[in-house]
Amino acid sequence: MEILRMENIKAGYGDNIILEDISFSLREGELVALLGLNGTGKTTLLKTISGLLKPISGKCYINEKNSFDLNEKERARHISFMPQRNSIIYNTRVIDVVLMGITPYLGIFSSPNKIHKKLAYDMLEKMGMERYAYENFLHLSEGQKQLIIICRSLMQNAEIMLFDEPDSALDYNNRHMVLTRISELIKTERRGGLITLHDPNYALNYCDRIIFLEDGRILAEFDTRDVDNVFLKKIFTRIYGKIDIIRHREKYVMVRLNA
Amino acid sequence: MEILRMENIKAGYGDNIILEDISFSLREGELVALLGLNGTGKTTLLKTISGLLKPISGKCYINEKNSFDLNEKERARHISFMPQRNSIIYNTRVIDVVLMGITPYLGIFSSPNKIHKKLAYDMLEKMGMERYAYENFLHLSEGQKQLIIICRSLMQNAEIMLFDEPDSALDYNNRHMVLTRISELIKTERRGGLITLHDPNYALNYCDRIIFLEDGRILAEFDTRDVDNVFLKKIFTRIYGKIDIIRHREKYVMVRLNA
Amino acid sequence: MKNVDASRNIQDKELGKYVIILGLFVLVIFLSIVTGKYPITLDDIFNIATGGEVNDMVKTVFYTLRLPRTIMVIVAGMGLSVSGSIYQIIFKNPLASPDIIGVASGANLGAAIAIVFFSGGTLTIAMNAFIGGIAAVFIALGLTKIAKEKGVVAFVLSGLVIGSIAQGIIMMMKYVADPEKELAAMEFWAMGSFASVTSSKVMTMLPLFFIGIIGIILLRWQINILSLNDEEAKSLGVKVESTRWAVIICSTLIVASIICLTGLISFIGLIAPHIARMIRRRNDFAAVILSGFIGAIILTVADCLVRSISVSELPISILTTFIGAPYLAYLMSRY
Amino acid sequence: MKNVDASRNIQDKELGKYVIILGLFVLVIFLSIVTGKYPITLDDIFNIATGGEVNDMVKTVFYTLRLPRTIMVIVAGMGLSVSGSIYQIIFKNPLASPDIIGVASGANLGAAIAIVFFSGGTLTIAMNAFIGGIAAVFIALGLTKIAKEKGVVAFVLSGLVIGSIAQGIIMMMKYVADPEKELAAMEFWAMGSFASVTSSKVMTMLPLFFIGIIGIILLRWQINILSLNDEEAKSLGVKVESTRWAVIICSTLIVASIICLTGLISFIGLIAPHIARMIRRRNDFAAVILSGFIGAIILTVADCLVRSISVSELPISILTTFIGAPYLAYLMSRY
Amino acid sequence: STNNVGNNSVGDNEESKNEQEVNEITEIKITDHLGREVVFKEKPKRIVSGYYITTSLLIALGLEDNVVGIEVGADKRPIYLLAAPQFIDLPNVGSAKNFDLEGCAALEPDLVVLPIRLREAVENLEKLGINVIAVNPENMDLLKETIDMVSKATGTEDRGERLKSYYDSKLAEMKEMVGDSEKKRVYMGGNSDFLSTPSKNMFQNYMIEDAGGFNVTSDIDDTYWAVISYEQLLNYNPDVIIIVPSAVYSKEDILNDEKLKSITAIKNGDVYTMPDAFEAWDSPVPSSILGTMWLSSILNEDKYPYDKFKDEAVEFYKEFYDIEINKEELTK
Ligand SMILES: Nc1ncnc2c1ncn2[C@@H]1O[C@H](COP(=O)(O)OP(=O)(O)OP(=O)(O)O)[C@@H](O)[C@H]1O
Ligand SMILES: Nc1ncnc2c1ncn2[C@@H]1O[C@H](COP(=O)(O)OP(=O)(O)OP(=O)(O)O)[C@@H](O)[C@H]1O
Ligand SMILES: [Mg+2]
Ligand SMILES: [Mg+2]
Repeated sequence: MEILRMENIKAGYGDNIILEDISFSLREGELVALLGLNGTGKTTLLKTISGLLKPISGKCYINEKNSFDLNEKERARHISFMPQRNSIIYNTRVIDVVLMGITPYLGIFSSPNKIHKKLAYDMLEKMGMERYAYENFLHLSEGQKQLIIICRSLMQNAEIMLFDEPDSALDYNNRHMVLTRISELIKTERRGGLITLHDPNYALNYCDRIIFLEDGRILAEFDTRDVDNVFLKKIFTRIYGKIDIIRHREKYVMVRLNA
Repeated sequence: MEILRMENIKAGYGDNIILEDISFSLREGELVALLGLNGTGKTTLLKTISGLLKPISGKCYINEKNSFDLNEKERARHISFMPQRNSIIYNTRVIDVVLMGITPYLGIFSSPNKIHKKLAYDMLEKMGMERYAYENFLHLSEGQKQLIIICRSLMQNAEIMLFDEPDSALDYNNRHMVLTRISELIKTERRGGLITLHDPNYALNYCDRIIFLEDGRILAEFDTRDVDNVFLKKIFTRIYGKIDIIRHREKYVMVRLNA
Repeated sequence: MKNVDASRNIQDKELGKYVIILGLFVLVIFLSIVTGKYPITLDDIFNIATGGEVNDMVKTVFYTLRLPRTIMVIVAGMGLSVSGSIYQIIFKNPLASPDIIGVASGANLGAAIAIVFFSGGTLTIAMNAFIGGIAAVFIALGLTKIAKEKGVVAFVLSGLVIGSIAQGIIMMMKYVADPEKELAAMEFWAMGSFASVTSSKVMTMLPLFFIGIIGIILLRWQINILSLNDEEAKSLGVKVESTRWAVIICSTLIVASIICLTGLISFIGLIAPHIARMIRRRNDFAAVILSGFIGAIILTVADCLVRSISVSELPISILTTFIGAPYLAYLMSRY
Repeated sequence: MKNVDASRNIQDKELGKYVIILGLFVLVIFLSIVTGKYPITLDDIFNIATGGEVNDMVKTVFYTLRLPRTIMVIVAGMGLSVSGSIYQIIFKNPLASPDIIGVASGANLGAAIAIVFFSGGTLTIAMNAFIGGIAAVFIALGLTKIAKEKGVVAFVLSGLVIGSIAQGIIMMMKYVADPEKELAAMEFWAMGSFASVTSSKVMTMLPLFFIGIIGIILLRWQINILSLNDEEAKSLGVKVESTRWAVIICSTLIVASIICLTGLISFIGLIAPHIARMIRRRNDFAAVILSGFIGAIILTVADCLVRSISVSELPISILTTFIGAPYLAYLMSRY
Repeated sequence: STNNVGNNSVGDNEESKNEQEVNEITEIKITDHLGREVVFKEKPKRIVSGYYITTSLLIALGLEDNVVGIEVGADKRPIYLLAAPQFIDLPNVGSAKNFDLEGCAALEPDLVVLPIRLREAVENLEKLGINVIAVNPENMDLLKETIDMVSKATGTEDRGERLKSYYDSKLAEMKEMVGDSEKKRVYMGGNSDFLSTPSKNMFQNYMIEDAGGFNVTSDIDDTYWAVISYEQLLNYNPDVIIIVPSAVYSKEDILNDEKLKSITAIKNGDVYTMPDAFEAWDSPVPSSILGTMWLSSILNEDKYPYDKFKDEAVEFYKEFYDIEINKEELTK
């Protein structure tokens, strides 16, 4: 079932139009990668979906309901958005940062309770960060901070999960761990996930579908399972230049051809 | 010739000791990759080298001179440091951000002149960002911002160049472009480079040497050219778990073995 | 092993701090109750507390003057400090004080109008000050609505605009005011004083204060989230604008209900939050509460001194400053 | 093609803005020279300018009152606005005003001491105010040295501590001052005025002002870099601490040299920088300069009105407020 | 005070002053309250007064037609309206806060009288070559000195002397009247707030003493209005409460204040407001003697009936201000 459908979205900042004619949809249990070069509008698209940026025109349906009619709180229950760059959080315990993810489920007058705290701790455990639970968030390394923000985003437990380069500061192991968790969660809990990444290999490995953005338009959209070497090579070459697609143990791997 | 030598560096924050017994050196014309998991202390090490963090003990020599005797300005001429996360810069033109890199060469009472501006513009051109020169830095995408900060760091034209994950927000093409530029520059201008990265493949591809950090100590240090498959596999497996090293057109490529 | 012990040690130390502060708080309340110009003995107070026999006059003085003043001082210290803390959080600005959005300037203007145009008694002045404070804040909020660039800076600038216009009108009124009576009245009001606090006034104002403070306590989690940047807070489901309004309105209610009775009490709302944050070293709601207690302690000590140093009442802000500022300097050199 | 045209259009528009501002600046200087209670005709001014024959009294009034006042108003508007801009940049705080590090409070204290203890003439007062301002800043800077947590917040807190202690002492002195002479003098001083500006005073103070302003101009690039966070600035080779000190000292020199003659002029140093930034829409040194011009224009217009609207002189801050605040509100709704 | 020769000669011809006075005096030297020596070569014809006390004094000295500029806020002084209505339309030269130098210079005055707090303006006017006298009439003695200075400079010593001797005789009368009888305890509530009160060093304190009362707050060492607490006031327990002219609160506010009801003055209804229809008698204006007399009548009505006071007040204004005042406005 479709849980998100974008129709002819046109968006930008002031007179500066970034996205044009964007239409696609997201199905339950599906993790979609949004690929594109720097500055093509990936972040802009995610912001538009999550309601942080009002589009100039176009529609966005969540479960067939117009998402722009929702207020912040309702929207936050349907959509979580992990930003590419989080704000500076002063002298706050790590667990409290994770707990912030529960906010959409709280009344305006209530605070997280014991159960929520347990949930947050469990989430930290899943990411292997439980020993930092009572530390100052400010004193973590950048990669650790990013893991915590991922935890916060997952705490939101929304139907539609948007991640803007969640792996940019993560090490090789954490990158795989996080993507594994995200793709598993999306599958088992029947969520819809949209994730921006820069390394196409991760997209090929963990995502069901890839959407390629170029200059603010959708260049291509394809399932990662029913593509062949030739198609991949063609499309990737267009964007990434001199590359080769090799096959290694059932998976495609993109490698660069040295000049 | 050695341009940087660290001897028995011990460093940390308050009582929290992060790095212990770090000794290594950097030669002219050499680009060294600093690899390690999240939170092992890569950023801490770079900050210590660049003088932003006073070590608890140990020595750091730049061209055989004790670097901790230098003041900020002298040090900034010898060492440039591109931070993992740059500060928010409000309403400033891109070219002015790049120009900031010339600061160590200015007297305290002078400002950049025409020549400096030309240099900055050329730098932007090299990175393919010249068309953003007069735009507001705040309005760039994260990846574009990172490119600009790299430009700023290169403007500093220091003997020792430190880069803390300079490619984290870059797309595949820019990543290769930037690493190519950096490694070329280091080679041709006889600088010394130390760069932290998360993807070992880039380290294998672009760096002359790799230093592996684990729990604040140097686990291994080796030249990328005289290693063999077996050694690489052993060391990488220790850190990254189930991986395989394959060879593709003269280069080693690390791939993950799916569970 | 070593780690666990260390963390327990730290916890003990942390707890110790709060016990000391609570102890101090109780102590200063007691001190405030026994300090004053009218002779009330400890025996009298004991008898009043236990329902024993006491001179009528003593009882009246105790209930209409001594106790209300003590309550008012504590309430003022808490309210101004809590509101200062809250503003420092939601405006992400260490210079934010309870007046940032114009409430004090508005109240001051209201009081001035009451003095000059209605030649008002204290009740008229209090009412006008209260209305003035609230009105200024609403105008400032209205201004943020028409601002192109929303976000925190719009609030800061609106507060600046409204505050300074109010100040301008006040200056104008001072200029045309009769120097002997109106000007002096305006200036006394602006200096702040607990000298004329009485039970009836405190009673009218306490409910408003409590509405505000309960609002703040209820909104504590939202306040927490507002310390993030706006986009992040929105994507976490916080209605940033309306919540910011709600917090500002609650805080305004607190501050207006206090200063309409006491006049301007500067400084405590700016400094107590910093002291609290340095002691607590964390940026959470407990630090806000802590700043309330610290504000109450400092203000009560200052007021006790005011009541005992000399026959006439020194302006309270002098003593608040002399207690608070050096303490803050001391903390700065430690943490 | 379209793009190039658009950008040229924008450039033209930008340039137009600055031409208008420069024009306004020249206009208000002229206005200020011809405005005043003493009848000096345009002919007189022309004659004075060209060395022609003029009545002696007219000449005296022109050279000892009219011209110095005009110069002082422009200098004050520029100096306070530039210094406010600089502080808003280096403290990364939109609420920073020229007084953030305590210079105005210190000057006020110095003036108060001169009035009460040395029963001083205007020169003594000016000297003491100047010394007081400088001393307060140095004490605040000293406090940042002993602070554990270096960085911007230490400066803000030190300014807060020193400023409020100075205020406390002033309140104390007001309290013991002789009401007719000393208290009144202290209060007038704190309200600020150009009414008593004369040529000799302006001449003594101008050199100090220029030292400060030239310092700021020379340090412009360093100031630019200080807007980054400390670590980044350091790794770009800026001696963050000593540069911050240098900037503060220059700025203090500017502000102290102004307010020691005029008394406190509030508000312009806070609002002109915001106006300039909104007009320029960029955060560079040109915006600092622009804010100087805007401050000078607003203050001069205000002063001309002061000198002509009412028969007696309104305090300058009133008009500054009424011109500046609505204009800021208007800009807020546009940009 | 001493008169010099040149002065005396004018004083003798006082009756015919309108015709003859001009340019007759030689040179007059005056030392003002700033210790400055001011020399008058000729009698000033155009006078500017920047202080309500001296403006009122100029009327009392019969110089109202020579005044060309006064302080701001003239419309708030009822005495101007009664005795010199032309003052309302005179150009004003600002206030003590903001003196208008150019405006003053433009009036081309021969004499400017300013309070000493305008020291700066005094210096600047001096530079412009304008004669200035700085005065500081903050108590009875200084008021008398002020009268001396201004009358000497303007050649009106005669009226000045009459004013001063009126003060002296009335003060002596009151002193005699009270004798050694027990003094009533007086609390005086200030303008802005009932709890603000004149302290030991203020003019009001001397008034209470001269009128034969005891100021309960005379133990406060402040120099200005002091603020006390309710508890303190209960502790003082005054016999009489006086409200200064045109306070922002009313007599009823005090009589109805629950917290004060145990005070003797309230119990007996001894709360009075000083009249404000003419001048603020609690400040050192030339007519402030009437304030002391009023207070004396309140405190010792048996010896000094209120009706007698009213008659004397009417006489005072008749003689010195040349006006007929309305007795009804002499309230208490
Ligand atoms: N606030 C803004 N105002 C104006 N233009 C903006 C703003 N933010 C982004 N842009 C412009 O929009 C374009 C797309 O930016 P966006 O951040 O969506 O790119 P992105 O695909 O996320 O890039 P990256 O991979 O670098 O994160 C860029 O050209 C950028 O200059
Ligand atoms: N300011 C600080 N105070 C205390 N501890 C800190 C501080 N900054 C970092 N740390 C701790 O130091 C350790 C190393 O941090 P560092 O930032 O050097 O890691 P890193 O190797 O750069 O990691 P990443 O790959 O995530 O950037 C982490 O465990 C972190 O918690
Ligand atoms: Mg992006
Ligand atoms: Mg790091």
